[in-house]
Amino acid sequence: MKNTIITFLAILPLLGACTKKSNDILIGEFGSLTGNDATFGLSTNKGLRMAFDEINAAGGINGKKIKLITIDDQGKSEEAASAVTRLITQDNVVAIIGEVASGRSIAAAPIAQKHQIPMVTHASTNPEVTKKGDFIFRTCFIDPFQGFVGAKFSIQTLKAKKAAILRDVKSDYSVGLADVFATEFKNMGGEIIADLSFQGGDLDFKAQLTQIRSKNPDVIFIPGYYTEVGLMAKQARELGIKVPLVGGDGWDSARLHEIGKEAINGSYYSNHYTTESTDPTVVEFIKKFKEKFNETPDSMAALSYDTAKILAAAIGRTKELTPKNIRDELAKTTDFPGVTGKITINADRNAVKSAVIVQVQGPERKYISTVSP
Amino acid sequence: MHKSVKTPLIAFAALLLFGGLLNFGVNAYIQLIVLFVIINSILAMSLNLVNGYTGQFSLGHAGFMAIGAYTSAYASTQFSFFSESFGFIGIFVTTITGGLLASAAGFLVGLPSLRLKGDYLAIVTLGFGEIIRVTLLNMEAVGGPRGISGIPSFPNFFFSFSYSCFWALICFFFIWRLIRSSHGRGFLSVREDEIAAEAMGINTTKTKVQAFVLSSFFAGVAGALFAHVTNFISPSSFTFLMSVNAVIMVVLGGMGSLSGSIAAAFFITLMPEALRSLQEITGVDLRMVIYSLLLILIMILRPQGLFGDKELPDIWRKYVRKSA
Amino acid sequence: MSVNLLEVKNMTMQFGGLKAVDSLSFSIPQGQLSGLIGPNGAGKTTVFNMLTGVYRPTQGEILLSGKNIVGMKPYEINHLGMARTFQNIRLFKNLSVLQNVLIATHQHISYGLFDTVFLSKKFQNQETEMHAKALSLLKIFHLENKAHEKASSLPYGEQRKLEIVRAMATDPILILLDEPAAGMNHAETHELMKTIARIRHDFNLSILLIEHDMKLVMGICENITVIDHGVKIDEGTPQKIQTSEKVIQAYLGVEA
Amino acid sequence: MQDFVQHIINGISLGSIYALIALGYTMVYGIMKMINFAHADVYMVGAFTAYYVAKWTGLESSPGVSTLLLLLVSAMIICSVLGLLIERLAYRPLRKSPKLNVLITAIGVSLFLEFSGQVIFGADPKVFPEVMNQFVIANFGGLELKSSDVTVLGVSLIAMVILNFIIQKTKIGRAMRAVSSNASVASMLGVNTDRVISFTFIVGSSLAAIGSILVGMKYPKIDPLMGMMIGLKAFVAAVLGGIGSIPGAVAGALIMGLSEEMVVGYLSSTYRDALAFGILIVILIFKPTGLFGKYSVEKV
Repeated sequence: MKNTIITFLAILPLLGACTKKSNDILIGEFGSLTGNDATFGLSTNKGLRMAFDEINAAGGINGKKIKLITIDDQGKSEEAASAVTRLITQDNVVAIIGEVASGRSIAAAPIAQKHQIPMVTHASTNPEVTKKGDFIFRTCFIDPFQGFVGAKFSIQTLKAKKAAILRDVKSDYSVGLADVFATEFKNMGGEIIADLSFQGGDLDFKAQLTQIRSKNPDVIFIPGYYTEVGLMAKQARELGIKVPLVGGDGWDSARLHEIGKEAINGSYYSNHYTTESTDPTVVEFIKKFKEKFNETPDSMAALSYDTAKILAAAIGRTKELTPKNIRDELAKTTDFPGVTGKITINADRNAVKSAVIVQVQGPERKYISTVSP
Repeated sequence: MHKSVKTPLIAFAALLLFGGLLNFGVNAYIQLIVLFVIINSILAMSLNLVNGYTGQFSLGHAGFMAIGAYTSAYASTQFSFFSESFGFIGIFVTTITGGLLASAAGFLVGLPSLRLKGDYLAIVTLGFGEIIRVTLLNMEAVGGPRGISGIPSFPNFFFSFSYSCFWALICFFFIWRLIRSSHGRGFLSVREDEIAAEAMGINTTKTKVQAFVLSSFFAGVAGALFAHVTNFISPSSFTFLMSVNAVIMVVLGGMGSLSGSIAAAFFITLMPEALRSLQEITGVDLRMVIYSLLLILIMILRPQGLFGDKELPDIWRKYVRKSA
Repeated sequence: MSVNLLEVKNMTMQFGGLKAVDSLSFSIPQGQLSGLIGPNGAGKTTVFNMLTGVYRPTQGEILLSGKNIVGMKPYEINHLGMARTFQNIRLFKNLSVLQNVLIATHQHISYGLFDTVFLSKKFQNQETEMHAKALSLLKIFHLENKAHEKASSLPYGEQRKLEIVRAMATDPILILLDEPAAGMNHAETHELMKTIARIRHDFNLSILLIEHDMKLVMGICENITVIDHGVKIDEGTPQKIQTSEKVIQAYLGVEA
Repeated sequence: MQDFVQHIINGISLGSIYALIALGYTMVYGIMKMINFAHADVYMVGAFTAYYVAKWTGLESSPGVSTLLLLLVSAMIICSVLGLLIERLAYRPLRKSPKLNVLITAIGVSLFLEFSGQVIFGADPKVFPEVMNQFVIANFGGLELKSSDVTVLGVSLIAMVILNFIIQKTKIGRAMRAVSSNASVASMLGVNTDRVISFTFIVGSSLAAIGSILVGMKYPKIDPLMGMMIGLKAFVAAVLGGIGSIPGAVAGALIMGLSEEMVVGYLSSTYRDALAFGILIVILIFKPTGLFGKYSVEKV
């Protein structure tokens, strides 16, 4: 018995490698379905599934169905690298979508580039990502823009002079955004009076907030994820800090308010789209998403949904289905009417699109303004 | 030819042949997994020196690997000499430098091990690993949380394979011969009974620090290889879980068995990949659930690890004798 | 320079409030076979632990060949020529009998890591030498046929013998034996005592022997120190000790 | 000055959370000499138990003492059962194995709970229900003392006192001490070792359950990996105080909480975790068995 189990354990790894041929169009997705960043990977996956289901239900692309192959990278860079290698060489996908985190996109991009397979990231805002090669695209705005939006909004709308920054040192997204914000805010005549850090996954931020409180800022810029921001808002209010909190698209989730409760009300963040939009594309998307998953889509879902549609459109335009042709067609994307705005891919293979500022008001997000590049 | 290099060279030649087959026979994904197996083997063998042969309890191996990886990646990306003409000399120099810096860190971590034992030592090494990671996280020069990207890769798979095998063989033969020498028996005596070892004239302090330094060197080398294979490293690649993974490989393979370490490296690297196919059937990702369950089962069913403290030839001999 | 090989002066060991050994002085001349006896818990093993550097005495001096060894590490003391066995056997259990002995010879090798890795001439010669020496020592106690067995698989009596072999392999000038005959039957003990007397002669050793059982020691020791509760109560030839009132009292006092 | 007092309050409140979890580590270590890595994940299961019980009973939005009690009891029961199962299925077969094996098994159990949690509960964070209304206990010059801060500290201290009482004064406590100092002798003397160890796991897991609810009230975000970081910190705190010592765990945890707070408040927010470990290393180097750890002379 014991030996049987041990033998079984020993041969288990060998069962691995087997490739299948299929008539479908294979598209790969790599994302953090488990691990600390799982929430973003899961949203992304929902958006993609919804988009491809819609396309397949409508008959696919030129008669061919799309098959999405999803690989979990557990939120680890090295797993992302091997996931992409696997998608390309083992599963033979024609295009890849991913990742949310810039770090993992940067780890994966050179591999896609090397194998000449187009890779589209829907939410990696770090500028480095698309510099990895001409097969790498992005459908969201980049950190310098978002940081600029945050700084401009703080100075012009909130009339802030002194800002404190609370950055997540574990996240390259957060660090990049914080750096841009600091530079832009100073350029616009403001002053950064505190620049403190935390680590994603922390629960207690009172030490940082106490320090910030003593410096009396007009605004606190927190380029973090909603998972921490909710708690942070609570603790800030408990410490008697009343100034507005400002953040980026990492805040966007229904949970933000559920965790932060009334403490987060009145805070602002820049986002890819607003649920208040009357644009039929958006209204339709939100309605269908709620039907399918019983929750309000966050911006990850919206972005991945758009990305899937853009990719599908590019594939539809190809005469012959090769990765090279898909790449060429992707590059030609102009004024694509997405949920997150009209999307045009520029020469740097980045999306040119505007950002919106929204204010948290309970479960609602009140639209404040749109900032165009 | 001197016999000291004969066996390693034969082994190397055999591996090269195998590498040649892999080069054309399988796709890049399998090739990448093969490279990870080799790197993990170096990691496991080197940790075996501390945990298996010297009986110390280190939980900070990822830290040493990180130092090796960062050093070599930094050298490869920052100094044009390495990146432009990434010739063999350049690769070699960066790898060695990575290993040396890692062993310097190993020296620092080895020092507290003089006073601490068991769980306390484990926790302190864990702490050192975390300190290294947090420090890297905050060093702008090496990219902070962004890590280092665009690390030049080796020219091709065959080169990566041969070069990794080259180091794996060095690591293997180094430890193999060390353990069969008087120096190595000193290591073993520390594991068996420190007080008796001291009484028999073994400088246990020196021995322990030596074990840490040598082990970290190879961990650093493994890190350097890792950096150039993945072309991207960041502090989150070297978490506590990676150290745990290294310890798991050592215990799974058998404390004090080099061939066991290699077998365990195969198993631990391949299993999660193999289980990926399962995901298509079940729909949910049960890989890590199964992985952890297997780990518990193996510890209960075979607490001494796959090979115990025996090496493959011993087991082979025993098996042949039994069946004859 | 003192003629005594080992000279202990006012050695004291205090654990918290308890004085395990109190101002103990004694000496061992070159070549003598001495005994250290006392009832259970008298502090004999503590004396050994201080002599070999496991514990650092709270007070006092220990001179080995005229050199104060207090504060030295056990391995340094061993390198100066003092070796020991352990009362509750501390062999390297999972290693072979031969490896146990080889480890003790480690201090005599001069080859380095480089020689090891490249299997240099120096390495090979010294390894051959070490093996030969280890085997010849094992022969004295008839253990040579078990050289490749696991130390823990030996019967109890042989484990004690292996401890002695291992201690001898460090090339000591003084060897401390902690109850070497414990757990042996009468015939075995008798044989062991004969062997001890022989190696002392053949290897020109001085020996200090702890024995709980007085009768055993009387047979071979030339000089005996008796301690009780950490204090020396008498010292002298076996004849003298056998008739000493204080010694008899100490033993009766405890055992009665 | 106001900031300094605030930092002290913050530090103690953070430390008392570590303390609750550290007590569980130290209990099990004291009796079995093993690091129960899965403890932090039992804590996670406690939080999710409370979450689901509140959801199913519809008590999510009716905070009050009865809700708190219901959640506490259900979490304690589930966690105790889980703790018992872990001990029975994973640790008991290994009781005579080398330490490293037990440690790896514990890590295995921990990973198993974390990853099963991600499959069963989903990997994205959930919002912990509001169990009790928070109120301000005292307010002096802008410094507010919140009920949640005091509750956690109070519960940790009470748990410490009760545990100490159980161990020092009761029959099962005597048996525990016997098992702790020598399990085989204890069982020869008629102590039912299995029962003592089971009891230890029940107590440890219940502590984890209490901790999870108190922490959930304070930081209402729970996810399957929530135990990882806090567990590591709490464990470090237990080692710092001398693992196996109950007052040591609380002292270590408070030191840990305070030093983290002070490091962020006055030195550098970026090196918070590194410095926490730095302090640990320095203390262990000077006092190798931790602050309250018993130093045992190895018998030669």
